[in-house]
Amino acid sequence: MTEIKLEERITVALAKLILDPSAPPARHIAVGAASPMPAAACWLVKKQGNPVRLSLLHKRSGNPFTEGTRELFDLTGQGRIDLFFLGGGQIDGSANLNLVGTGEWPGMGVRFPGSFGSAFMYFMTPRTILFREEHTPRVFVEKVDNISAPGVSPPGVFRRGTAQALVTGRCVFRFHPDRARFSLESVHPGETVESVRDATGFAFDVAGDVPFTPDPTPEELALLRGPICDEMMETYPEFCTRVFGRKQAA
Amino acid sequence: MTEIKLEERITVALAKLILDPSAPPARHIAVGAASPMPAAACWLVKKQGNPVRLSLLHKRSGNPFTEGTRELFDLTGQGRIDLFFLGGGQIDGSANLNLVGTGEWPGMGVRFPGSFGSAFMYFMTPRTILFREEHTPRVFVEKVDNISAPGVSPPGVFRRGTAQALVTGRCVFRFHPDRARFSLESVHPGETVESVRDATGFAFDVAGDVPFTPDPTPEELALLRGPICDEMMETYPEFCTRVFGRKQAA
Amino acid sequence: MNPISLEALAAEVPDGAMLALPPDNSLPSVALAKALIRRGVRNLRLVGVPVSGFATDILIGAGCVTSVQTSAVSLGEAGFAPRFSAALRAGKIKVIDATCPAIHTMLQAAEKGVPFMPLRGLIGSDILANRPDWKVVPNPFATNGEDPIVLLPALNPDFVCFHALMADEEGNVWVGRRRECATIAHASKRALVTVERVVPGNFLEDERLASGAINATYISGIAIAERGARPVALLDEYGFDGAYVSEYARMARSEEGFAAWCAREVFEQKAQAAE
Amino acid sequence: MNPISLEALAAEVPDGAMLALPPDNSLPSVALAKALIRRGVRNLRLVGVPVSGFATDILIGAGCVTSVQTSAVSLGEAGFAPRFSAALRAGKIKVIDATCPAIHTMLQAAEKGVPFMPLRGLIGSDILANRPDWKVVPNPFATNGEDPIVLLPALNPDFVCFHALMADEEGNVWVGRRRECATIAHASKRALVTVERVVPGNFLEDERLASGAINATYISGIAIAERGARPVALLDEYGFDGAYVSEYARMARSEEGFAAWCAREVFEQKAQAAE
Repeated sequence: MTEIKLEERITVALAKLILDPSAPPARHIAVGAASPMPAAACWLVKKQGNPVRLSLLHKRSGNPFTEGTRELFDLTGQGRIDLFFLGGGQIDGSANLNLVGTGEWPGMGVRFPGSFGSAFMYFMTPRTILFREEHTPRVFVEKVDNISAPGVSPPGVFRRGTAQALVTGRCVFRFHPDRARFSLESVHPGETVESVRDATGFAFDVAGDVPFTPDPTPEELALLRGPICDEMMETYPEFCTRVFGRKQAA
Repeated sequence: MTEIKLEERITVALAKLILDPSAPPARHIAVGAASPMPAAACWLVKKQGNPVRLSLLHKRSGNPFTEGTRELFDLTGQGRIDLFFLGGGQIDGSANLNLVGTGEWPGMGVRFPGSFGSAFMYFMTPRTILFREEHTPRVFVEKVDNISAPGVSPPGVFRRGTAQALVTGRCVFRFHPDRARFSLESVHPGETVESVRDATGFAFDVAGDVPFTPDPTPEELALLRGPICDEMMETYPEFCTRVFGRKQAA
Repeated sequence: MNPISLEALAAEVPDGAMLALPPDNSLPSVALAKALIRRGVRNLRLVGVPVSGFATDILIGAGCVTSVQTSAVSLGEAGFAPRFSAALRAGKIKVIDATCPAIHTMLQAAEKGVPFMPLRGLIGSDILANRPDWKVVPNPFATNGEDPIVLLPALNPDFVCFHALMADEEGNVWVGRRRECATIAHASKRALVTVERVVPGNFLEDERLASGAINATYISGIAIAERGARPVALLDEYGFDGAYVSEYARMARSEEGFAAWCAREVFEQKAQAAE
Repeated sequence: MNPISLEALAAEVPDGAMLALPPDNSLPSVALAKALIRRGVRNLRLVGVPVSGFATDILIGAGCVTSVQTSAVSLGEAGFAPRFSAALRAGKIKVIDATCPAIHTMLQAAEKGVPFMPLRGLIGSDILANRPDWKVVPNPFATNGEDPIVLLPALNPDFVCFHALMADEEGNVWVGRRRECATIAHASKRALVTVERVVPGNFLEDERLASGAINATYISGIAIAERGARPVALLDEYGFDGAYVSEYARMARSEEGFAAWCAREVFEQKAQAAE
């Protein structure tokens, strides 16, 4: 077995969060565009034999939708999507997401692609798992420059759920909507509470000893590099080549 | 040529109203369920070579809609339907339509099938042609027992049009939305202003000499009994058998 | 998803359920309506999307129904729906009248997960006057004047039943152009579907079939019922059986006539089929 | 409806038009975008339904665009959209940010002919704070408390352009499962469509094809453009050309690079094809 890639570690950490027994069940998970690690994590959960329905937004053949991209949002509006994934160009300590850009609106510093469906999905999905591989103070900021989607909402605003957790290249944070703060759940091998704190622009809670994020097992790696890579080649050829070493067809 | 059936006369009168040069153009006409005479009139206009698009709601094969029955109402909401037809169990002198029933709501006297889309279509179509073969005081009443769709609306209420005319088994009325009254445009052969007045429960205007509704021409009758009957057999087999004498396939 | 028996599918619908049914031109499951009568379901609250036809009339005739929300009830060329009319007159059912686009709109609101949607028209109609659950508000986007507009609440039926042409191995069902069945399935808590047949493969993997398919995620149960729409037409599969409906319309004019029709066409036919 | 030439189709779009485009996973007409660049159209107000991709970036790069209303602009795995980013930074375009379901909802409002529709979410987002055309009202159906909800105005683009697999003799076009193209066509004043080919018959008469068809009543012009979505994928017809997009992303990092790409891929290719 070759070395464990960071993407593989993040993927397995995401899969564990999907299966978190303390969270409401994830019977139907949707994965948005440009989300190879969440997609791989969902496939891992499914290939491990868990009953789960996956709706992968950017799958070209066998796309699950017949009403176009609208259907994902309608499905979510109906309450049929239990779990979604979101990232962000900036994420702050209250789980506010900025997918628009830095500086003045609409991103006159560095423009990111845009908010996609985050301003809806974050409210209407019972569970959201946040992910961002780059763990630096420019990504994890004290306060985002622009809010694509807020981390928590005032009482009276219709909202089905908030972030469950945030998985990064250095650690796993748990989110606590009651106090709108993250706590450090585990650090990846090679990291410490202090190294994470140095790389994070927002304050977070630490309770007791923080364990290491467990390594992917050989079985998990075999699934990822074999059948899961097969499923993902069509949608994410560059990711599969870079992470799993799979050669692209000519 | 056999005798002219009343249904044929009504159909040709409807066709003339569709082509009325004083009205806005009818480029796209929709015909609802259970409307054989309006459907035949539209086919007559089309088979006479006029450029018109027909959307026939209850055609089984070659149905024009791909979003189900919703599409007719959406099309109309978009302003793409220029002309529609409505009937009524009761119609009054202000062109109010009752498709629900007589007596207390919701038709505790005689219940009619129901209002269908009238409460929307009557507002959102620039032109509506009303039709009802039975011309008696129980149909044409001073005031309908229940309003499925009102004939006119107060200023400020969004409305694209009103009734253009009302074609019956005895005559053709023109509608005047400015004064919310009908005027007698023509009487069918055998009828007089007085015979129409006796059969009508509402007051209407009469200006000068009222002409007879012209007979269908031999060309019109040939179109109706030939190619138009062909088009309509699938949707309206009983009508085609009764009016055009066409035998149904076993 | 494995098909279950028609009787097992009917057993899924509890007494008192709100049940949406498509009309006679849009894939009603007459087979399932008959199975519901055999099961003896009571107090159904039917929704006609957007109007009601044959299946609604027989369910009313059999005493299964307590209310009907619809824009019209009719047997088409065979005339008024006899058991509906009789039950209304006798005060046995509550009729909640609507207008076709309002039914569609209320379901689309549920499909999108919003509490309401606006609709033009309706103002000045007694339909509106008799719908305390519908509201008129000034259009917040009007630039001048009040511009009143009707807001309709989302409608989220407990069940929808319809008859699709076919199901695939994954439990997707195919309704072709009758896509209002998809909207109703999206808007309803559970969709129970009868089909002519189950075919191999996955409609969603086939670009030609995908657009007429409803994803299994919306489908709660499937039963095979050959000619399950009959006497209603099924796309290009079979036509409308006008003689069957005309005979029904004639017999169902009286309660006794309906009882005889029901004994023969709902109960005996099933007994024969089971032999 | 007889097909016209691609250049004639592009000539239908006047300067200043509001033009809706589907994203890279839903049948954009890259061929028509290139023809619009050749025609030299100016001041387009683009709408990404619900996001924007390759076609939007090349139109911006060629100076055809004055504003973009969208939920994101990206080249997918090839990264950020370089000409979009450069034009925003240089103040050459106005960006009106939205969120995906809001774009769909505004078009659905136009599709239904209502002035607005509600949408959940959004409250507390700076997207909302920067949309003076969106309103927050108390939900009129809320039983307790204020329950604020966002109302979005109907969006009625002047044009939509997309690439369908095929057209039939009647001018119906077939998009299969990419039915958002139908919604955009319904909501827009005019739909200009490129197709791979024109086939005999009438999709609406074929139960297998009807559900993926868009009725000709919504279509204002059709041109044949073989491989007209390229480099974007077209259903099961051809795949995504990642190398083409990667090369574009590399060249378009600079204005000069884009100009060279544009000269070669937009102007020369056409000249070659015309020979």
